[in-house]
Amino acid sequence: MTIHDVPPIDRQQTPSATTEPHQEVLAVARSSGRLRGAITTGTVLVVLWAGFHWNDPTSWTVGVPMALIGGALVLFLPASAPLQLSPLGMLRFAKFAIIGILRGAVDVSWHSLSPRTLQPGFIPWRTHLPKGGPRRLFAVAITLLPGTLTARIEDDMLTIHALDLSDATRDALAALEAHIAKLYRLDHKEMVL
Amino acid sequence: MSLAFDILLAFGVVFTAAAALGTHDRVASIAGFVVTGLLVALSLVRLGAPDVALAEAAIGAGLTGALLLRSAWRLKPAESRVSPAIDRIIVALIAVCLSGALAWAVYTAPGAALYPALVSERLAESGVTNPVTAVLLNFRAWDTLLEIAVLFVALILVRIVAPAHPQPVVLGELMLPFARIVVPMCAFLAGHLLWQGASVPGGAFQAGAILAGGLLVLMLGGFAVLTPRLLSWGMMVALLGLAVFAVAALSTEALTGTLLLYPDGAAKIWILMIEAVLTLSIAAMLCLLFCGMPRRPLNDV
Amino acid sequence: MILNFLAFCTLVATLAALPRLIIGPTAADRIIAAQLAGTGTVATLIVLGTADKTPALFDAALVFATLAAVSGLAFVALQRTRL
Amino acid sequence: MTTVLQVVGLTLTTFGVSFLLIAALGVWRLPDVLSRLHALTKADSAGLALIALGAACLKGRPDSLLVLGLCVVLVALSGVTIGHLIARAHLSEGDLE
Amino acid sequence: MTSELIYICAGSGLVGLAFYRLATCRDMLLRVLSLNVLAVGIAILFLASARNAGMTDAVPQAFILTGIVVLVAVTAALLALAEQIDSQRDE
Repeated sequence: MTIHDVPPIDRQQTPSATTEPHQEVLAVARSSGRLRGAITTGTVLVVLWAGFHWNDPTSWTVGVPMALIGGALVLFLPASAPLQLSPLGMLRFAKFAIIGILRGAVDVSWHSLSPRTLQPGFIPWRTHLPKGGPRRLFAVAITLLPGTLTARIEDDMLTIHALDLSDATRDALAALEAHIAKLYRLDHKEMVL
Repeated sequence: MSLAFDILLAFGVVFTAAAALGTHDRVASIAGFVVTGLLVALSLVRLGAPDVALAEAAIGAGLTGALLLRSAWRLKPAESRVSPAIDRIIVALIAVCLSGALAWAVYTAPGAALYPALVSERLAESGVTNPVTAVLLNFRAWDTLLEIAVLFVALILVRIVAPAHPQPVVLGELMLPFARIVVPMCAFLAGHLLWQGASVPGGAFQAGAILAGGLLVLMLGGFAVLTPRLLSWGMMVALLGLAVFAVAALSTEALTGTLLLYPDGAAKIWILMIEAVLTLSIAAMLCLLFCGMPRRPLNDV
Repeated sequence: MILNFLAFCTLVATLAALPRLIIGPTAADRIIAAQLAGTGTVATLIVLGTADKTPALFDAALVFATLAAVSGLAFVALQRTRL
Repeated sequence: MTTVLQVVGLTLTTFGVSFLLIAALGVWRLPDVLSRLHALTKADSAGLALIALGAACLKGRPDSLLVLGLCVVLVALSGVTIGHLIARAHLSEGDLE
Repeated sequence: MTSELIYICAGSGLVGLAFYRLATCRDMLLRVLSLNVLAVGIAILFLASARNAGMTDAVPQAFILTGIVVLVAVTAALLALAEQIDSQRDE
């Protein structure tokens, strides 16, 4: 079994020029989104540089061009929607994630020590989280949590590989989804829409 | 305990190298080679050469691996004509003798440490406190200039031969968060290594290699496509390093009467400027060496 | 002393996955082994940096971590170019 | 105070190293590629995170915390992304049991 | 001194391995790989012998550092040439 010759799964969703009347506006919006991403990245890099070289003001002769280059490289990446995170949600999510990662590590260690108890399989999961950031965070967090691993993302269908196919895994997934919804301040009504 | 560490590490280096060279599975050889590079970098740290270790990690384990993977599927495996056993035994004997002689020669060579005294004596006037950077860009800057020229010649050779463009697979949605963090991180680390190369391990070569790694992520993730315009920009940046270094050499000749002897007290500024341009240029060169610069289609000319 | 022993253990963990790299059986297994070795070297550098009281090794660990990500990506992204 | 930090740091590092060892063991013993990926994505990231935390405790200096945090983020992110990509490639071979 | 001896053995082992592989193997990729291993082995030998009383000489370090960068350029050029040879052999 090799992993060559994989058929492409993702279709790039680019708005075509003929069907989209507001192509011009969209293009501007998209480019401004990229600019915002670049500025955010540059700011973060400046903060990081300040953290590394706080005791040496002359270091900014390299630091500022570096932040500009880092921001410029991000211009290649497609923009995503601005984040609307709730600070309290972030703290709660951080606590949840740290506990989850540790539990995941203990869980997989246990399985490595006694692989006979293992019953791996796939779980299809339809997520209500909106496209973009929340859904990607969901996919990443699934992989870090005990016994689950995102194997495929197709629109709102995720295929998850699980070491344990019981209901407990599904409950954990639902709990994680609720946590992420709270983090992004999405209430249930919005998510169904 | 640290002796046991060294023995295990040395064993690991030889073991992974043997694994890389001993198999005909492409992925196994290249993965083995990458791991060898990592372990070699670790042993260079143990040998007290962190500057070299950083370069080996960035280039030997990162970029060479990507380069080999690019070519791995294009080069057909040679016809499996096994050389006769007697030949292999003879070659193995010669190899063992060679290793043994080499180890003996290096171990018993008189340790006439000539350079360290000279370097530390004149370190103060080099403008930097990291001796390796001082050697590279001050005492032996002429060598470094020629080495950049060698890099550029290799680039021109690749441009003439024009291997096909690497075509990464479509990697899906999770590439975006990865690239969004790793690419700026590469730029940050490049700047960090460049700046601190003056006093502690780091410098233009390592920084350039890491920046090239960031560009590689953009290419492999399918975010940046090498258009002819991007290509010509890349070539220009690549040439810029050589040009700025050469101009600096000539202007030091004009200012001080000696090639690459920096004016008094200003050595650090000169070195930092040259290094900054070299970083960008090395990154562009390594990236173009990976991409292979395909010829344009005829109707495009 | 304890830290030296821990550094040794980390190196053992780095090397322990390598037989997977040789026996495979699939390309994915070999990539996993290489990736584990990459993490192991980062961990070894961190432990060594703590034991030797030289924080420069932490910077080296950061470089290794970044580059491990890049080479792992190259392994996955350049798989299909066989044809 | 410093002795407490020393003990905590050593304990955390020991736990982290044992996670790394178990991850290597898991790559040996787990039956198929996708299960082995779990060892890569979880045990390895958590092990490195614990080692980094322990190192920060032993070092007791805030600026090394920044470097170590970045290391952990990068390793965890690359583990997750590469794990996902391998699983994805494996899945599209059509062996959905 | 003993730890240097260990690394000297590792470096010369790498050189021997690479030599053996270069002489017996016809596969282009493996040959390029062997060249890389050879260079790495020489780098280890150089640096192990440059170590003296806990300090490593800066001059060999600088040489090896540029050598590594030139090596990757040479590898790229060799691989480009090898690809060209392979595609011409097909025609």
